[in-house]
Amino acid sequence: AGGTLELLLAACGGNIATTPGSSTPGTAKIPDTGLMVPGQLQWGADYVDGAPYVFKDPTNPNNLIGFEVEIAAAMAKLMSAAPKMIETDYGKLEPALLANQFDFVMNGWEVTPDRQKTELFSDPYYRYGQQFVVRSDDSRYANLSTSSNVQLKDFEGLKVGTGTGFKAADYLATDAKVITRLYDGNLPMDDVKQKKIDAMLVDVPIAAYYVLGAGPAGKPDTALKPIGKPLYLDNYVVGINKANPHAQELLKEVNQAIAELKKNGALKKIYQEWSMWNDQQAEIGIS
Amino acid sequence: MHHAVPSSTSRRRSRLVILDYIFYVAFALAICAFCYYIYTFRNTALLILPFLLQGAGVTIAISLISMILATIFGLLAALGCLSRFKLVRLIATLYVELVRGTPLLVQLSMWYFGIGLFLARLGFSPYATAFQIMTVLQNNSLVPDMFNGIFYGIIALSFNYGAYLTEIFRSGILSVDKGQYEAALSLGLNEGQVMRRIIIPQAIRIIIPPFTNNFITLIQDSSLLATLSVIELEQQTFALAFPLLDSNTKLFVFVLGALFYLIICYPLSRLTRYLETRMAVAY
Amino acid sequence: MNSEQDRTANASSHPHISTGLPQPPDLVESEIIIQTKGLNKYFGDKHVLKDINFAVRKQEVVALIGPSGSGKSTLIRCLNALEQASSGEIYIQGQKLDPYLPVKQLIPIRRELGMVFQNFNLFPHMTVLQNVIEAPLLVRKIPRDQAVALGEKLLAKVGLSEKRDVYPSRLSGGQKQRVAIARALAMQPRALLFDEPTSALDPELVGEVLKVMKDLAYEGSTMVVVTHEMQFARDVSDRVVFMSDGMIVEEGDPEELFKQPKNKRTQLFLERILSVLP
Amino acid sequence: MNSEQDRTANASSHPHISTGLPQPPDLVESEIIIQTKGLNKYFGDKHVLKDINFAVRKQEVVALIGPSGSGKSTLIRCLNALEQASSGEIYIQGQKLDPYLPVKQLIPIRRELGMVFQNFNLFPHMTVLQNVIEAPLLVRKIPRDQAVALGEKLLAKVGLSEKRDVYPSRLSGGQKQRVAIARALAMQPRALLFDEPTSALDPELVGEVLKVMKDLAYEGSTMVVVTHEMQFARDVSDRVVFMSDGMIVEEGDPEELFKQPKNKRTQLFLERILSVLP
Amino acid sequence: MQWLLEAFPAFLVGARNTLIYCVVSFPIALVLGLLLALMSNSPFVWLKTPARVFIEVVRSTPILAQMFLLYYGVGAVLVQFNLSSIDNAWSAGIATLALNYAAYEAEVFRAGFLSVEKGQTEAALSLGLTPWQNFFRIVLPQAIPFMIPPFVNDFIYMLKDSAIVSVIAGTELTAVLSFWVSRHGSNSLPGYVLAIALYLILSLPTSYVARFFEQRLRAAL
Ligand SMILES: Nc1ncnc2c1ncn2[C@@H]1O[C@H](COP(=O)(O)OP(=O)(O)OP(=O)(O)O)[C@@H](O)[C@H]1O
Ligand SMILES: Nc1ncnc2c1ncn2[C@@H]1O[C@H](COP(=O)(O)OP(=O)(O)OP(=O)(O)O)[C@@H](O)[C@H]1O
Ligand SMILES: [Mg+2]
Ligand SMILES: [Mg+2]
Repeated sequence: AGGTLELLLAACGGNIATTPGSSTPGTAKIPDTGLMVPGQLQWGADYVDGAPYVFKDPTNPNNLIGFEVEIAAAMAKLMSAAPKMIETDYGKLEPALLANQFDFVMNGWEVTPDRQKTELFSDPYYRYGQQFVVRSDDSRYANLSTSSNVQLKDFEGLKVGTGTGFKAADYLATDAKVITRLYDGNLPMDDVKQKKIDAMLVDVPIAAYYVLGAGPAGKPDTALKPIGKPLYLDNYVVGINKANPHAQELLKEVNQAIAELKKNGALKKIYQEWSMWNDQQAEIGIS
Repeated sequence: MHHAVPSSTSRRRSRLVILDYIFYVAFALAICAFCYYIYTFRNTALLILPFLLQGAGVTIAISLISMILATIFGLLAALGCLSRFKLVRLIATLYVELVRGTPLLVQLSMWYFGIGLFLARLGFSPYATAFQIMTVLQNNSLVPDMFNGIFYGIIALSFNYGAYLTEIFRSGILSVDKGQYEAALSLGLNEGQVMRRIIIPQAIRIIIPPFTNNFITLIQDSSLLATLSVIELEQQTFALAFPLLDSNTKLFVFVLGALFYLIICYPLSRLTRYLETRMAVAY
Repeated sequence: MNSEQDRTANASSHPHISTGLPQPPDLVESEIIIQTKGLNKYFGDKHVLKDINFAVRKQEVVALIGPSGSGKSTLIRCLNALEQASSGEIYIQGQKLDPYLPVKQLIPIRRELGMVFQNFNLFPHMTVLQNVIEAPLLVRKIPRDQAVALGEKLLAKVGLSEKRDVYPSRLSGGQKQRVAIARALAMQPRALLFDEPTSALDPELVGEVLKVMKDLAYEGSTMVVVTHEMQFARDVSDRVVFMSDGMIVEEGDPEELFKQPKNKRTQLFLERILSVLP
Repeated sequence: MNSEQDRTANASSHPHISTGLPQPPDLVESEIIIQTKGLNKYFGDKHVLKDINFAVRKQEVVALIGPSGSGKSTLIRCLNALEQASSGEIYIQGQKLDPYLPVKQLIPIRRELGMVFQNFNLFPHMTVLQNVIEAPLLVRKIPRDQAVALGEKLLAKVGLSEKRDVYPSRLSGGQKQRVAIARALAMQPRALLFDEPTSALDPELVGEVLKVMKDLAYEGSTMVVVTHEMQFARDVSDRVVFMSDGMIVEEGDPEELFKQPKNKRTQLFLERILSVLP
Repeated sequence: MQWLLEAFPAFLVGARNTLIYCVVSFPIALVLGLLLALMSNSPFVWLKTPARVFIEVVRSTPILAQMFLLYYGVGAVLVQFNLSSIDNAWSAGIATLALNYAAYEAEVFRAGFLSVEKGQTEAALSLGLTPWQNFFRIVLPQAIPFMIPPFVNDFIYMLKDSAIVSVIAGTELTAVLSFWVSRHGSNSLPGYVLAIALYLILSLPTSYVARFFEQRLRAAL
């Protein structure tokens, strides 16, 4: 599949603004034979509601930024390829991947039993958890902080919001006594602030961006505060289409790149920059 | 409903006319307040304006092309519905009923992931084809990454709206007095001439208002192309708004996006009114 | 100017409708233009035309009268293939009008007869002149300038020259009907069929249309007129045909039929319609 | 049955329309029911009614004739406040009809006059009986059983008893117009206004409506009739008013006016309309 | 396929919620639409212009933006008065749907009234009926059969449009669908089929009943 496309793109590659990655001396060069278009690392993600993974820079909307943008750039550099984000609606990432519209998905992707049937997964590049966020002036949580012990059952009988399709939605569904609100697109920070719900449960990077002010225009949101340690730890991985003829090679190369980034401290730097660095990363070998 | 409120008296009117002036003042104040609202966010507005304009451009282009194609689909299917041949009628009716009965979102997926993938397997890729053509013309950078989504999105939109337009065209054609057919036939015009010269020109007058209504809903429905990863005005607005931390600024971006839709759609409803009155000249 | 005269000469030398000097009606030839044989028409179960045998000779004016629902309209609509007869035969100028012919082949037969409808059926989106020249342009395919000249001549004939660029909605009923007559004449048909041409008109406006029809009759046009204007039927027609309940009940010379109707139903009908007050 | 009779007695003792024994027209009182003084009406710039002075006495039958566009309809629509007069005064039964009155206060004056429209304007979503009793129920607020009895009586009067539960779409034109008359009578108005009540009817159906109107006239109803039926105007009306170009040009006894019209325009109009053929 | 059984009750709840949104919003939209139609035909500018402005602005902007405005905009004001609890997904969803559709129904009403001949009003007025009696007894009943088909169209549109409340945590059918589809992305087809079937079950009886009433009402005309 896509054979013609490859040839065509290769044939007229001259017109594409490619910036061949200059191989930095000192770092091991990783081959790029698994890529559909040589010299171009195409990854699928959704930037529309993608902060802080991949999104438009609020201070200069011309730029796409986000911690995964930086990871992809670093990986591409190792492979001497140009990174190219292929915008894909989050709900359609899976079919688009299976249709070989890009090399791999990298958009806070997790391993699920369903996905295992059709996808190969890389080594984890981030270990994330779920973070509760409440109003700062909520007297019920006045003496709780990120080091406190907060569990899902603490929110029984209360309203907790998260995004449609988020892993948190599944966890919330496990306790029927918690009243779950699922939001499509716009996350419920305002709803918490406007006292429409009591808390939200989101991935750590999201809480870091919206509450701790990790982004470029970021300043901490004093109206909200995260409470409790991250729960339900899981890994972000890169997803590759099993049916892609180069799947195995690509997997190997991606894993090599991730290992290299873990080793040379590039990942740690990125996570620190985005206020996402925490103790859990040691479990996947970043130190 | 000039019927419902007949001759109001001028004495009562004079009292109520004062309310008219109060209204004018209030209306002017409201517009000033809205302008001031935009002014307070002028920095954000200036920052995101180019992006909203670009999104609006995509929306307009998609809607315009879709509407033209939908008109063609609708006209063909309407003529099919009125055809003398049973098979043609059946196909046209089937098209209308199936397409109207299923959600547009599902149709979009079907075109993009169903038919699109099937054609890709056969070696047809709209993106590659367009890229190739534009390469020959030395400006393939004009072909957007989301070209595949736009291509199948436009097909799905126009196919869907073609079904609605079919019904509008059909009822418009049927609303022309039967006597007009008979008069034209008795003068010796053939069926094609009757349609082209007599029936359709008269049907257009009746068709225009619902046609524009559909155009307006099509413009708003074009945002569903988001599922095909097309970033048009609504998705552009979202992409600009969601990463914002300040809720008021975020709300302002939504308001500005809505204003763009208003700017696109409102002239269309004015145009309808204008055409309606212009066409009424002969009547 | 010269070519203008040429065209006028052409048009009036056309044999179908004599636009030249008036000819006295006694020059009528016996050539048959319309003929039906055993015509039957059903609408569903309803037997609307029952075994109609009917003929119209060249330059003859036939008035078709009868109570409402007796099938008069249906009969003349069958002649023009606007309705398909259920059985029986129709000959127009000797050509058989087979209802199962494809539409294309109906056209040349259809244009032999010009139809004038009760409610005019002018094309509202065209000016008066465009209404008149539309069919000559499309069907007879004559050049536009000739068509315009013809249209102007016909409008002058029905007394509407100054209305040529007006839309039909601006015309009075009588004027509309005269345009409809001009439109039918523009196709130079063998015969004209009128379906109650005055019954949608204000009483005052009836006169102007009847005058035009009377002129046409005097010039020797062949006409079939469904009418409630008994005075017109009596004064102008060569023959009156009385229909009732789908059948031709009585026909004959107008003077005789009006004075001494033989059939009971004819008597009843004439009584009711001639004395409006009970 | 007793109460039924009571109601009938009630109804016939109502002074507005005598439903009792016919009274010969010479018993006419000189009470004035409708009067206009210096009535003017403009549509935009168009001067449609010019200084109309017009009066109708009790039990008088006035025929309003005149060419199309002369303002006859506008005049009787002004009397009913369906159009607002531009200047001048209208008195109905002595009450002044001020066009600037609030709608509420117009209603009692409006119901003094019953209007019968050319195209009937029956309410298509109601049966014949409902059409007749709707206004008595809503406006006069009489109990439903009385209203039904009244409605049935009136339908009997116009000869439509058996159609009481039929929808108007199932009626012929003449029947529709008779229902419209019954509907107007149900409000027991002082006078009836007819706007060309027969001109939308097939010639055969005209008779039945004129018969009902003739009966009403004979019973002493007050009526203003816009009509093109010259025979009716001559036979039934007490006075004929001829309008032309927004003015009352001539009025007088029907026999005289028809035989020897004084005004030139009247002569011309009568010539045209009485001899349909030019 | 397996998960569909597990999800079935949730889909039913979603369908029920969709129905509630529409059954509550649509009558409100009808009443508001009637009001707007009456206002926009008023001779007074202060009644007419607000109605026209409302109709044009609401029709020309996306319903999603209106939803955000009602939910967050109004919510931001209400929170000052500690009233934000009344501005939840239900009330905001119903208000948005009702206001949005009111603009469309207003135009349907206007066309419906125009379709009733002027002579009907004249006949009613000359019989002495008041303008309101004329409106409710004569004009409205005749306009209704004409208006039923567009109303039904709009109701069916609304069944699908109510999906927009999913952006503010409304749990209607589409929200349920996307929740389950996001969990089982690789074999989501049965979910779509089930959702379409439920939408059809909601919409088909509506159009059937409406057609029945339309025919009955038209029978008299
Ligand atoms: N399309 C049709 N379908 C069914 N019945 C029809 C149709 N057209 C006419 N009829 C019936 O055929 C009969 C004859 O109709 P036709 O119009 O020919 O009468 P007519 O003599 O012209 O009457 P009128 O003087 O009222 O015009 C009538 O009973 C009519 O109801
Ligand atoms: N609503 C209106 N606006 C403008 N002009 C009007 C209006 N109604 C009537 N007219 C004009 O007023 C004049 C008088 O009209 P009216 O209907 O009273 O005449 P009429 O005597 O009843 O004619 P007819 O016999 O044709 O019914 C006509 O020239 C007509 O064009
Ligand atoms: Mg007929
Ligand atoms: Mg009139």
